[in-house]
Amino acid sequence: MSDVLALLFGGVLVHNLVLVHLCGVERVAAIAPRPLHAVLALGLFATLAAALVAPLSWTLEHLLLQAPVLSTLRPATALLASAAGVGALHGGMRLAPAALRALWRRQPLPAAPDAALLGVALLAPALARDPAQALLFGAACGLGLGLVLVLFAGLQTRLAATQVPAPLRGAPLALLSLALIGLAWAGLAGIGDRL
Amino acid sequence: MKAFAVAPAPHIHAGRSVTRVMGHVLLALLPGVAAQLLFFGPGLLLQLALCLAFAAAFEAAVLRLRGKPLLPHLADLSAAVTAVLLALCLPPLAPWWVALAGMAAALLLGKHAYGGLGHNPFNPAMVGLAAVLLCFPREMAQWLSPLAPLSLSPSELFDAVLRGVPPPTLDTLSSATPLDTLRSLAHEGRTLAEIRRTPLFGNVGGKGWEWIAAAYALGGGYLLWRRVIRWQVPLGVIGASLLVSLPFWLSDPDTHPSPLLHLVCGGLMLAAFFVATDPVTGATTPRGRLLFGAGVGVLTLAIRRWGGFPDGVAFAVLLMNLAAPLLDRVGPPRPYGHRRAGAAP
Amino acid sequence: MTATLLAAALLLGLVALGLGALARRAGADVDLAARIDAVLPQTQCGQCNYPGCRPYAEALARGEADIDQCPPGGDAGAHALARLLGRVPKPVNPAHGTPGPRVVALIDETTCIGCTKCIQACPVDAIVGAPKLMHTVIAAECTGCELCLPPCPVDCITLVPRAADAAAVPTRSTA
Amino acid sequence: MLLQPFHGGVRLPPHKPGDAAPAPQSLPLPPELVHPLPPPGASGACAVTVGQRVRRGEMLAAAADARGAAVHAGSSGTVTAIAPRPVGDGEATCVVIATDGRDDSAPLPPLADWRELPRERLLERLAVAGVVGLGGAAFPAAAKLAAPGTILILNGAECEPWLRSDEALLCHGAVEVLAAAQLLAHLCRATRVLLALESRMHGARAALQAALAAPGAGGVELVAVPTRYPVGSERQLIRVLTGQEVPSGGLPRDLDASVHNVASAVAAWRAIVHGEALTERLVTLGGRGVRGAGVYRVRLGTPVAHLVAHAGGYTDAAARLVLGGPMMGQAVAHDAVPVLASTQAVLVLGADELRAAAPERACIRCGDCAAVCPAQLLPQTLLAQLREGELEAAAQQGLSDCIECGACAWVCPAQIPLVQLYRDGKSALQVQEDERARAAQARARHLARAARLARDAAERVARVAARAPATAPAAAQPAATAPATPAAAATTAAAPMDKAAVLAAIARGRARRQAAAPAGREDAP
Repeated sequence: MSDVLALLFGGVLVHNLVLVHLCGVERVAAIAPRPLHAVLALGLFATLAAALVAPLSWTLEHLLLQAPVLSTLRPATALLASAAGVGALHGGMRLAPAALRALWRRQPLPAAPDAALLGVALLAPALARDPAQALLFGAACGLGLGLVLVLFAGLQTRLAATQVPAPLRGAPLALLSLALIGLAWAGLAGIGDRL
Repeated sequence: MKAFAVAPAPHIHAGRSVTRVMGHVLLALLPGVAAQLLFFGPGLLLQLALCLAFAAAFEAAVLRLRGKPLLPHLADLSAAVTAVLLALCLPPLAPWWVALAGMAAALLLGKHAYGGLGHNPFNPAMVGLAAVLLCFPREMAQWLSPLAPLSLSPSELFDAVLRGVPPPTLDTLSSATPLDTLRSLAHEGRTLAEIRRTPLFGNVGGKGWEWIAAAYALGGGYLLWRRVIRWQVPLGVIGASLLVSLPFWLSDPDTHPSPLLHLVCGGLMLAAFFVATDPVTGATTPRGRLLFGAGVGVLTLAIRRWGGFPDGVAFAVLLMNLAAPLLDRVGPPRPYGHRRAGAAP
Repeated sequence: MTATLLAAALLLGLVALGLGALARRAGADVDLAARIDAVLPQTQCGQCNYPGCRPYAEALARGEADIDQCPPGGDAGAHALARLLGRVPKPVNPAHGTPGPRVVALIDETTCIGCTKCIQACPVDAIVGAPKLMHTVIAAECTGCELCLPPCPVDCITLVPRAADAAAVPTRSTA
Repeated sequence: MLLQPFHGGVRLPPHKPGDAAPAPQSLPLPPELVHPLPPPGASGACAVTVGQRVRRGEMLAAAADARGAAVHAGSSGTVTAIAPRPVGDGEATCVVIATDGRDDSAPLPPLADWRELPRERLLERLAVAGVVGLGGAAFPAAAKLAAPGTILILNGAECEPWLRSDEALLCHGAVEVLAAAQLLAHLCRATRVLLALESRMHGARAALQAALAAPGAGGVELVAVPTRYPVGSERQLIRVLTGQEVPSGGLPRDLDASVHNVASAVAAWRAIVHGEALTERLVTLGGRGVRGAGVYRVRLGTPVAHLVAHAGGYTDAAARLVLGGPMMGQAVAHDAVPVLASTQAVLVLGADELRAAAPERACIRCGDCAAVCPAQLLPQTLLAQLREGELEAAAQQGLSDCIECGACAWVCPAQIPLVQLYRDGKSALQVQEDERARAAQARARHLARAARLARDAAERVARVAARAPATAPAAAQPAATAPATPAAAATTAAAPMDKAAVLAAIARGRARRQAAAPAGREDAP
């Protein structure tokens, strides 16, 4: 039980993709003024994608890259795993019921794997001991990304009415806000491993 | 025919201005400052002076940079409130660059980057405190044991703060905050009773801290009476931290501190009445404020129990500031004549 | 091993439930098209490269059209579409035309030859007239879509800004 | 009587010395009266011409319909002009009367037996006499009384500072108020009559209780509502007295209740029992900027300058002239504007009484405005939404329920002109709703046209299909297969035309034309 919690807290808090490992920062910064239900959908789709990528990259890692010389191929397998994961999601969505397919068409994940999924593909083999743990860790990482997306979109609704100084408008302010969120997130740093 | 100037209704006003609101907050902080001066010595005066000076300097610089008139904005005392709050959280003998870094982070990054008062989503004082906690962990841990620093001579004091040279007798004076000792000794497996007998702890909580907490509560009461702050946030913070720590304490009084000890130690009382009640960065609906306070209380206890820092108030407030816009969507009040809240009639 | 699998399954189940709820809330394409059509200005002008507002709404619901193709709706309209479809708002694309003040068609009655070409072209039957007889535009009904200008052989139709009093909203239609 | 609290509200400094309001003072007739005519749509044509001599109470413009209100001359004199004159902060076409000082009037026949007369007859008299609400909205009384309601509430709760017009009426005209209550109760078929007055109006309460003790004046319940602005607002008063809330966008009649200002009730009573048209009203004059503050009985159309001059003139502290109360009143640029039926007070506020001219600051989301908002809205959220142009979200939050009472702007520490913002927001919302209605109309016409075109096409096809079998009975071979589309049916049904027959027909036509041509007369083309 404790390792389930450790993995969950690890994925969402301690190893938060965006705030700790700075993967997918560009996706969060560009979330911009979108209604919250759309951001929630995007976050949940990201969770599904991460949950597909993590076990895939874990198995690839532990099957192919045992020999030290092959470990240099790790970026390749990570890329392969995340591309396969996103591809599987795109394919899977075609078979999904009509309403879900409509929602997917409106909030699609980019076909090419972005930094966040690459991050999951690299983190999962390192932290998980078996494919099931990788699956759980992947889902937790996705949820962490979704949580930051939703919180950041909520923050954006409040920032929309502000008179930000001209040089800081847009991306600089988004990155500064992410830095301050990272600052706040640092307080939760130790939570995972003391369980 | 006599001509008059024209202005929109209403033509009279209650007379309360932002400056007066901030003035009440500063007034309410006085008992806390006095108590902390009494127990931890004049070092706080230096920190206050430094923080206020840096605050004025940064505000003036930014206002001139943005071409805004100096006086009305400087006069709204919001920077002064941020300065005092940060100074209260700094160790009395912290060197001057800690105050500088804290105020820079607070005012430049936390407030003026978003456009000044009213536009900042994060509480400036807590941005400063969190930044300083992360950048200067050693200096921030150098708290003094209560009543000791009265023996410090003024020259040693100035050396410590202005030149960063710790006084020779520092090791006898300094000790971690009660929370620090609690955490370190608890990890060594010592039971709570033994910890409580160390000289650091008074009859309820940390020796000096219980008076300081009472002073903050007194100031908070004044703010509630003057209706500067609303009751939802303090009730949320105090109520949630009591409710969350009670079961743990009842189940295992040896390892978990009592709820009262949690309340008294660290910055929980300061946060409950002065930091979490900052209207600009908090939630704005009554139900949202209650959830905001509860969130701050729970997160503070979580960080104290499992987190990496002795007192997580700064991080708890920042995290709840981040969630505040969503909390406002949870429970908008039901307008007059509507059946359900937030729904079209 | 099994505990983690169970937890993962539970987590992914919750995610699927969440997505299902969001999908139901977002609605299938058909009623989304209706909700989009309700926001469009109904000028039926075709400036969005679709033969009317409803076709544009259906294209938007299918995700084939973009939200900045409707000049009569103006930037506010584009924002409303963005909010409805959960996309990033952007101003109207000038390629489709620039949003301007509301205009109404006006027939110069000295040159009108009664050819009824404009009557057939008007998407909302806002032009009254008969073959070889005088034609005139009902100002309150005209949406300013400019579709009657090209077919007119004698170019006697001009666009004038909609006068404030002409803006009296016609009685609620029974349809 | 159990009173329910209403949310929010503020305790304003009353500026009302003493327990009872001063007795209304009368005013010498002004040399010139200015009567603005309602906008063209809302009233009949102007019934007088320039140079015509009119008497007090004579009709200047008829009521637009049975539920409107006519306009009457304030005193006897000759009409000198019918032209645009400044009214309030704008301009309107006005009938200007130079008074002759005789003040002879043209009363309508009094209806003493109003209990037996049909309701319609009484409502029609109210419209002819031009009786409108004197509580500030000036809504025609005939329209308001048209809907019966079992609970009749007479609103004497004058809650804005300085205003004592209604209080003076209650203190010094209690008998008339109670008589008017009987009349309105009959008109509204009300079973319960409540007369609400503020808990601080001790003088008025005593006068009313004394009048109630008199025989034949029973049936009216005096209710002292809490002295808290805006308790006098219709929606808040109903909440306090009945605990119910007027549905959003609805009217008190939805709760089977009706609310009438005490002064309007008396005006209605005078119009029916004494046949007097509405030509005067009580106006409070207040503020440190004027001498002789008090309550005056002022003829409608009297210029404000005349009222102030005869009260004692301006003091040097005069900073702002407000028609109406300090919270909802309208600041005007000069005093050459007439007193209207909606002018409850004329306030000349001194600089120290006014809100400080501090610059507007950013909203710090302190929530004081939400705490005092009687409509239970979130003014700070509405402010942010309106500034971002999110009209839809603001309407969803209840922008249209804002009663513009000004309590939020009164407490706002950042001095933000909130009421102004909400008023602009509401008008923008109205424009958006008009556009949406127009769009719905255009969609309906578009769909109707599309349906018509489809129907025409189908009919044309059916017509051709019907005619085709008649022209080829000889070639009646059965239609082989079901035609794919109606158009195809027409061609296969008819027998194939052979080319020779066609050429022969053309030749015959040409020959006939040559035979006619030499006659030298060209037929019509």
